[in-house]
Amino acid sequence: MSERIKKVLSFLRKNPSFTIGLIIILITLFIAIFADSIVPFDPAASSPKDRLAPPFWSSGAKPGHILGTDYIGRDLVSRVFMGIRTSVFISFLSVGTAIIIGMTVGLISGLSHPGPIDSILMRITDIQMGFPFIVLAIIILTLVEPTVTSCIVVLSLASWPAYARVLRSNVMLEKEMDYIAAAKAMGASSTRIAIKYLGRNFLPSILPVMPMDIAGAIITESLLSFMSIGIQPPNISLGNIMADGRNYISTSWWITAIPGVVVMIIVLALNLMGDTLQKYFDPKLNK
Amino acid sequence: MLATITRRILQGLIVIIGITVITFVMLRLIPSDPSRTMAPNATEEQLMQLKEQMGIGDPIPTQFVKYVKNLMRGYMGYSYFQKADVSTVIAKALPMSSILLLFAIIIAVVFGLLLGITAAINSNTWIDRLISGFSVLFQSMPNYWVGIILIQIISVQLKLLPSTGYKGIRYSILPSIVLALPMTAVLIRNIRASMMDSINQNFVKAAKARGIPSWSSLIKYSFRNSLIPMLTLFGTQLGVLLGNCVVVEYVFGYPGIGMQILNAIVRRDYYLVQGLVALLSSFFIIVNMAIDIGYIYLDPRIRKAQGGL
Amino acid sequence: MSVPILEVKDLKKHYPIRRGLFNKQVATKYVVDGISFKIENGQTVALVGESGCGKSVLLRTIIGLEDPTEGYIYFKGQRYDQMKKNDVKEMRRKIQLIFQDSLSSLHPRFTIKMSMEEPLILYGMKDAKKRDEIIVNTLNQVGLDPEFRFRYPEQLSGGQRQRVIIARALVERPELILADEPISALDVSLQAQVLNFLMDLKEKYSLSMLFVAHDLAVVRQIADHIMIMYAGKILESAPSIEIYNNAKHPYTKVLLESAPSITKGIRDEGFNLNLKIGDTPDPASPPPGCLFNTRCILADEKCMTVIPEPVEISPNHFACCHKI
Amino acid sequence: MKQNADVKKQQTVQPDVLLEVKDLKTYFYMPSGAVVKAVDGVNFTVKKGSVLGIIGESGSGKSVTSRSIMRIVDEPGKIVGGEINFKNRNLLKLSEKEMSRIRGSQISLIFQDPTTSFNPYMTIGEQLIEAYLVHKKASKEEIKQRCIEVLKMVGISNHEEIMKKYPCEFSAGFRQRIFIAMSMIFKPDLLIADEPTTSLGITIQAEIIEALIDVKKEAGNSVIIITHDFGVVSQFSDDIFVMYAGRCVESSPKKKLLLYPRHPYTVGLIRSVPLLEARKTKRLKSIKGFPPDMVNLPKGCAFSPRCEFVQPKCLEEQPMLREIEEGRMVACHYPLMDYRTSDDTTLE
Repeated sequence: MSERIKKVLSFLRKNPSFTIGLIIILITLFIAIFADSIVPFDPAASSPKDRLAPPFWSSGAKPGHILGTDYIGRDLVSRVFMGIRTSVFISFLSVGTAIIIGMTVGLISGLSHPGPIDSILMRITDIQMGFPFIVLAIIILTLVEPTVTSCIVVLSLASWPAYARVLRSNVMLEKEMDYIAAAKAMGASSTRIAIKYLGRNFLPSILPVMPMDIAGAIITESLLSFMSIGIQPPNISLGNIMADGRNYISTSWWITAIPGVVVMIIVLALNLMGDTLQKYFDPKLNK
Repeated sequence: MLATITRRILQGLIVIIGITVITFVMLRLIPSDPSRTMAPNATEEQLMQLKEQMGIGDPIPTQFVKYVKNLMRGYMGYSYFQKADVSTVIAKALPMSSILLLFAIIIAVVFGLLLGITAAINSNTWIDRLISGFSVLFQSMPNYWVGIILIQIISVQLKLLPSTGYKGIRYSILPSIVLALPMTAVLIRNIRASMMDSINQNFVKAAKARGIPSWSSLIKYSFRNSLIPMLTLFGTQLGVLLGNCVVVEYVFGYPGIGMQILNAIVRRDYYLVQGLVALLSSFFIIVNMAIDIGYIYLDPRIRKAQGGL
Repeated sequence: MSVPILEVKDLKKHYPIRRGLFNKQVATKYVVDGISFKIENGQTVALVGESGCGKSVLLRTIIGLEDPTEGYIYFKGQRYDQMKKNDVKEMRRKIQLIFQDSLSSLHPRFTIKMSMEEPLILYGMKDAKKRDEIIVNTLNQVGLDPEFRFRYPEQLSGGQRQRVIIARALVERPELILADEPISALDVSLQAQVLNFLMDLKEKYSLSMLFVAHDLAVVRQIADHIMIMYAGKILESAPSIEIYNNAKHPYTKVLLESAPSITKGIRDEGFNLNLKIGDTPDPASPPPGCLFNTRCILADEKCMTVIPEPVEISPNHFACCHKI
Repeated sequence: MKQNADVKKQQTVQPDVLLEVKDLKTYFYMPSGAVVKAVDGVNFTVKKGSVLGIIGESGSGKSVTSRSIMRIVDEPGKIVGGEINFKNRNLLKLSEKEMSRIRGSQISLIFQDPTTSFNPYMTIGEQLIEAYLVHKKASKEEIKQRCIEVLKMVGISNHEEIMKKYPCEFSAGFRQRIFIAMSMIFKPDLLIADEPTTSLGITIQAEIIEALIDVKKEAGNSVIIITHDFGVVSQFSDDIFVMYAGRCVESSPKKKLLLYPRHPYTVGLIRSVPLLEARKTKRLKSIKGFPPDMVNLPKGCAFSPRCEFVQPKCLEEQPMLREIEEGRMVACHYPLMDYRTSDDTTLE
């Protein structure tokens, strides 16, 4: 095992951008998991007297409220932490569902490539990609109660076609390789080939796409709640914090700015990780 | 070769029809009833009469058949809340959105190419790291948040550009910049990657070995070779752009197609939503179809494989 | 005369070329066009042909990866398509296929042990310890350190991977090995190593082998019988000594003449190729008459129209040419 | 460096020497930090009008040598030492502009894979014209004339039809023929062919080598042919230069090397090459062990782990290239002075 750890450490040392991204993501995960226990104030408790307090670095800051308070005096730090929890929770789950749907569609259509099943599945993927996502999201979220689960379903609808396409092309490519022919010649059944042989190559083809996808999901989730069609209060999302702060923007700009910066940092970290993974797994580059 | 083109067109049509049918059915499944929102305090049988008039009383399949018949005659249905034909509503909103999209595409393609190629030419220098750094940064910024911040800084405090509504070209500058930002970032990084990749192609090395000075062989040879990956990327990014267009119009209160769609869905204005969705999705699919067909003329190898040479 | 271990009778494999909107078939690719031969027990038959002559497709059809369009394959006298299910399974154990490119015939994410264990598991050996034992001593036999079995293919060199593939083929005690250019991807010094090693195994386990190559010199040491393949057909087939000393078909002579060799280098002889500049025919539109007429300088009117019948020159030495 | 002294001593600049490479070093600085000494001190000369065959297995540095001469070494490789005197000018001292004027006009390079060495988006005619215009402005008619001449030189007569077509419409062998024509437009003094026939079939390979011979006869240029196929080298070159692990192990006139090889590696190579003629022994005598790992080469002689005649000294000290007979150089402490190829094969 130590040999593998050494390998990982050397990888981290050689790719500083990946490491920075990883650290930020680990902090985010920590906040997301322990949000309710590390929150300084009760995110829903309003105290009108501390209303619209600026963050600690400017005058008139209320003690304890490091990043200030919103228009009914709720502490911003605690609301942002809870917002991170929702965003992380929703984006990871939605990308997870997207991978599962994408994998099944990609595998089936890749294996049955020249056949009709493949073209039907591909047309379905095209339809999904052709649909302007925001419109689809709004229609569905008005069709069904905008709960956390419905958000996850909507977000996974946005990203499964990308996975289906990536996996389909990998499966089509790999199907022609000699080691698959050798397995067939040995009498391996097609299910065994699909699961044991093709299955092992899914991770390296998904891993480079995942970070970018989670980043996309976080942006879209906060967007939906910003347009008040996604997560509804009392659930807290970075999007609806920003939406609340919007009409006080000229006086207390930080209510909108800070959640945006938080989303940006998380997404930036994910993009950095994604870039490095793409270079690492791209066969052409490290031949 | 003709066969490949026709097959690709057929595929495109199937997808457009698919989207229209799905929107048609999904809209009708939305629980609340548009006639109630039209006339909130009408009695029951007044509502029935209104429904009949709006043509949403009978079962979904018959509505769909009627809709298709109208479509054949070029009539896209009536928008109840705008009190106008769907086509007129679209005709009013389309020019504004197209200006926004056109500006955004021009900005994204120009800066994408410019910065992408410069980053590729002097790769692994500080210029490259600067450009790549900024492009990752822009790509990570949520565009609606950038919109609000720019409105606050540029139009409210510095009063340089108007921020809401539309009373002239100046109104679409800020929204198109915000719309162009993420796409520019993606174009920069991908153009840089495909240029770097095509520089290592064998035929570019062979050109250099024939004495062609490196900068000219780089641009002339590599560019043509990275044209196809760029077009594919543009095709997929177009879908993202259309989606962001709706968002930017919401943030800026910009009266284009996006704004219309948002209000139409909330108000259950069936035929308007139907028309707008068909417009957006067919635009995206037709552009992608044109790009796929374009490959045949761009790359002689594909043309030969299709038996066209 | 014992029953030949493998017999192929008039085997054809054609691929349809589809064009047009509904993929109508507009032409056919005659990749393998009527090939018959026998392999006796313990005999090594070499199949020599340039790239694109259809030799790999022939091999894949014999092993059952592709179904023949026409013709039959007999394994130990039993027709392949008339075999019952477990006979086919039994046959699969007895015939093993070795590919040319060692990197693409081992799953990149399987360790060597997992790759070698596959045939054992598929043929029902449940006991893991016994499987490991077989793998260890097979690796020893091929001169590789058994520790290698925990490594991944890319951690081995070309020569080592080639030995692993051969070891995987031996794990099941096969009787017939189909080798598709097993040494062409290797460096010269390794080619000799693997060739010698194959010859030792042939004697030790009295294996019969179908050895596919593109170079007549390579098969000189190992082949008992040689067949020359060109554009889907066998142009000449003879015991190996006959091919080198008494080749009759113009294409075989060209192959012998065009193989660059040290002997000619010493005598400062160039290539005296009597070949018209041209390419191997496109299998989708083979030329009428003899397939080689597009490049053969002896080709006359008859060669352009009449397909030459095999002419017997000496016991089981045939050549298809009008000019013999 | 001891090796340099030897070489300089008897190598005054004779008039007929076209290219003299002295102690060339090209290292690859890998991202992982390892340094691969792809070419580590290579010396050879090419006389005017003669053919030098460089033979070596994959990873021996033969292709990197050709790329270093043309100064188009791929990333992350760099030329770190030595001189390349071409017509008494050190190419390493030239500016990039001057070098690009020499590439294609005085030295041409033929690549291994013809299917990727052409620009797929331009027709053959456009690429030939561009190859001409790079070095010399001329009228369309004059360029067309020269293109027809070079195409005829490699045996292509239907130039009209070819100039209009795209590279993808021709077979690999035919494309290599056109590539040779393209590199002969300015009658270069030196034509470097880096494994020109490896990706082609046996008969097509023979045709291409014949085309190279015809071109050399007509234009009188010198050729460096780089290959791993001993047959190609022995049938086409005047002098042979054997490389192993980035260094020269033996260089000598062709006949002497084939009949009386001196370095154990050359001996092993000749013995393991399959011959059409019958052999005295049933088995080929192969070289044991596996090719060298270029990142951590053994101390002393790189071939020692695989050498049958290895002695303690070989493990300690790296043998230097020295002259053992007139025009014959060997880098071995104990060269096999009395070995004859006919001991193992039927070659006399």
